Amino acid sequence: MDLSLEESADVNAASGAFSVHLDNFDGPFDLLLQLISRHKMDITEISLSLVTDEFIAFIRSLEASGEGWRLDQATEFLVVAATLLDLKAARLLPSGEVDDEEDLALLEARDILFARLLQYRAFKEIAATFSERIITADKFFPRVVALDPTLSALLPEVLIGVGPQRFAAIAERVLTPKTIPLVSVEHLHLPLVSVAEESRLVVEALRRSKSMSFRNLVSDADNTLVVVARFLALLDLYRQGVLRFDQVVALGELQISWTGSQEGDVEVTDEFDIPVFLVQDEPSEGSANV
Amino acid sequence: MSNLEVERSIEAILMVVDEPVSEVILAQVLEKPVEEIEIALAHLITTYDDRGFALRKVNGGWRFYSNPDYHAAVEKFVLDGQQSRLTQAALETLSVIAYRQPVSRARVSAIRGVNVEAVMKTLVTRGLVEESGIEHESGAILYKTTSYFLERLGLSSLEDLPALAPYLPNLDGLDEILDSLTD
Amino acid sequence: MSNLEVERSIEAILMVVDEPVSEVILAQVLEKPVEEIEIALAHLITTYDDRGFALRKVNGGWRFYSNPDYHAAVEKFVLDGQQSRLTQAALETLSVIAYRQPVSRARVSAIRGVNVEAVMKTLVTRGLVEESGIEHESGAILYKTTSYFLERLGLSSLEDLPALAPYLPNLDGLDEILDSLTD
Repeated sequence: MDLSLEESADVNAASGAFSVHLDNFDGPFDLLLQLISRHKMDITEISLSLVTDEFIAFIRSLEASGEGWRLDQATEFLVVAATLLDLKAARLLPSGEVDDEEDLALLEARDILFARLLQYRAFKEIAATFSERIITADKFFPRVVALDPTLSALLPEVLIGVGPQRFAAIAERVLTPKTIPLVSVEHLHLPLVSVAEESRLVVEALRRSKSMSFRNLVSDADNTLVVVARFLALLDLYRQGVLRFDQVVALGELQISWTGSQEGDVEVTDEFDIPVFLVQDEPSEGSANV
Repeated sequence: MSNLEVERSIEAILMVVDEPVSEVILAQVLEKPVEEIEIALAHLITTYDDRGFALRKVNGGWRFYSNPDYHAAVEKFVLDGQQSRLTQAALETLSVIAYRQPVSRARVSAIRGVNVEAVMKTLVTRGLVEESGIEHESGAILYKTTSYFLERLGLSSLEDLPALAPYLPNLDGLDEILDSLTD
Repeated sequence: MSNLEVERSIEAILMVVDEPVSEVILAQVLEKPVEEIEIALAHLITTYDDRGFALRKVNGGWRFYSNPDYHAAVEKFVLDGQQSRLTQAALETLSVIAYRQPVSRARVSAIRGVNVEAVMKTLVTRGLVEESGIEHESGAILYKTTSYFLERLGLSSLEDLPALAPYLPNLDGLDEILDSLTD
């Protein structure tokens, strides 16, 4: 396996694709994904923040080399990384026997995550076969000949079948450039939210009231990003064992109780706060040279 | 009309047509059952095995094509034969639409995990994808592939698309993965 | 390139050309002496003895034709299969030519988003469209509508074509967009 792995890593390095170099894995990103989806590797053993660091370094090196952003790779990385993060979160959450509805719901959620990941991969592979088919089909040249004059003389008078007005309407439709409706992208430019900052606020609030519902904890959040950041902060604090979750019924009120010290510093994660510099007016995927 | 005459007549017709011809039309013109036409076409194909041309069914109709083995020689004659290549992003988006049609842009976006607006626009402009009505609940525009798409892929109909199943693991495999997760 | 490959390459080329091709041109493309091409053509003819098509030299060039023995089937096909009414694709292509004439086939293709080669041939065959000189920069053949087209549409001159909506991009803008697409 080591040999084949190195080989494919080399091939990928040559083609300029993104590779990952971890203690327990060294090779192309796509292979990492394959191993995880075939369960040859445990998702919990992969440091996503390290993979992310490497990816950012990869993008930076492309920038430095003058090649610029590889948007196709960046977007692909983001979708796969987001799914892996989902998976990892699901894997890290405590789970016992599948004997009540909550566990079943959790299992279903994982099922969906895997299905999504696999579906994404399936379409990627199908796209490769499309490409091959088009290349093959382009080598076949059809016989396209005009009808022989002796034969066309046999034809009845041609019937255009529409009047001048209808004919003009057809021309208008055909000559109008084909466009599809635009989608607002304003939501992509929300101010950045720091998980570390939100984490401090969460600790403060919990020390103050000992126990509170998640609903109350995020009641003053003015956008979804803040809600997400506080939730990530809670997961991290839970890992440190300074709080407890209680949820009586599935999808019911999530109650959080502080079990940590009343004073002193609580370790605040910076795992989620890797700075990302967005380039304004970057063309969206594929607009350049499709 | 003997079998041989049916085959020769089909050859004669396909030599003058400017559009692909279906078995049904050939059957009507030659006054033979469609099955007999299908047998004749299948046999004709085998007689061209070692020729510079080939008989193919694309987009529901039959016509003569040059043999792809000799495409280099043909290309010298065909001036605007060069087709521009699709990008990886366009190919992936096209494959989602092909297998999920009719499908809204939002749904394609969800599967691909990225905004597909620009790519969809290109696919529509290139004539590979077209609008196909409105989704009732959401009011979103639905998209499907065109007959030109079939032509470009050399497919006779959408049913000839390769099955998606082999690219997705079977249920047993998925169960195994799920079992290991609950360890 | 072996004798067999020369023959197959000639078959592949002649299967897709519309105009007859001379031995000299075939010799240039295949980089073989003219004598060798002549021998190959002579041999090819004998291999089509019992086919529905034939290879013939007409007007100094070679082309595939239907075998006259099956003329009845071909005639019946032309009369039965061809509709006197234009297809949607033919109508759309005709409308582009009518409003953008004189126009090259490549430009019509770019506007329609699909290959219009076959449809253009039909329009020329049906006498609705004809050649109208050469585009200076590209050397491409330009096409325009015929007086028969006006007659069939019930118009006395091109000026009687209904005006298109003013919001359509003018020719300059459209050209820019099209050029960027066909790069």
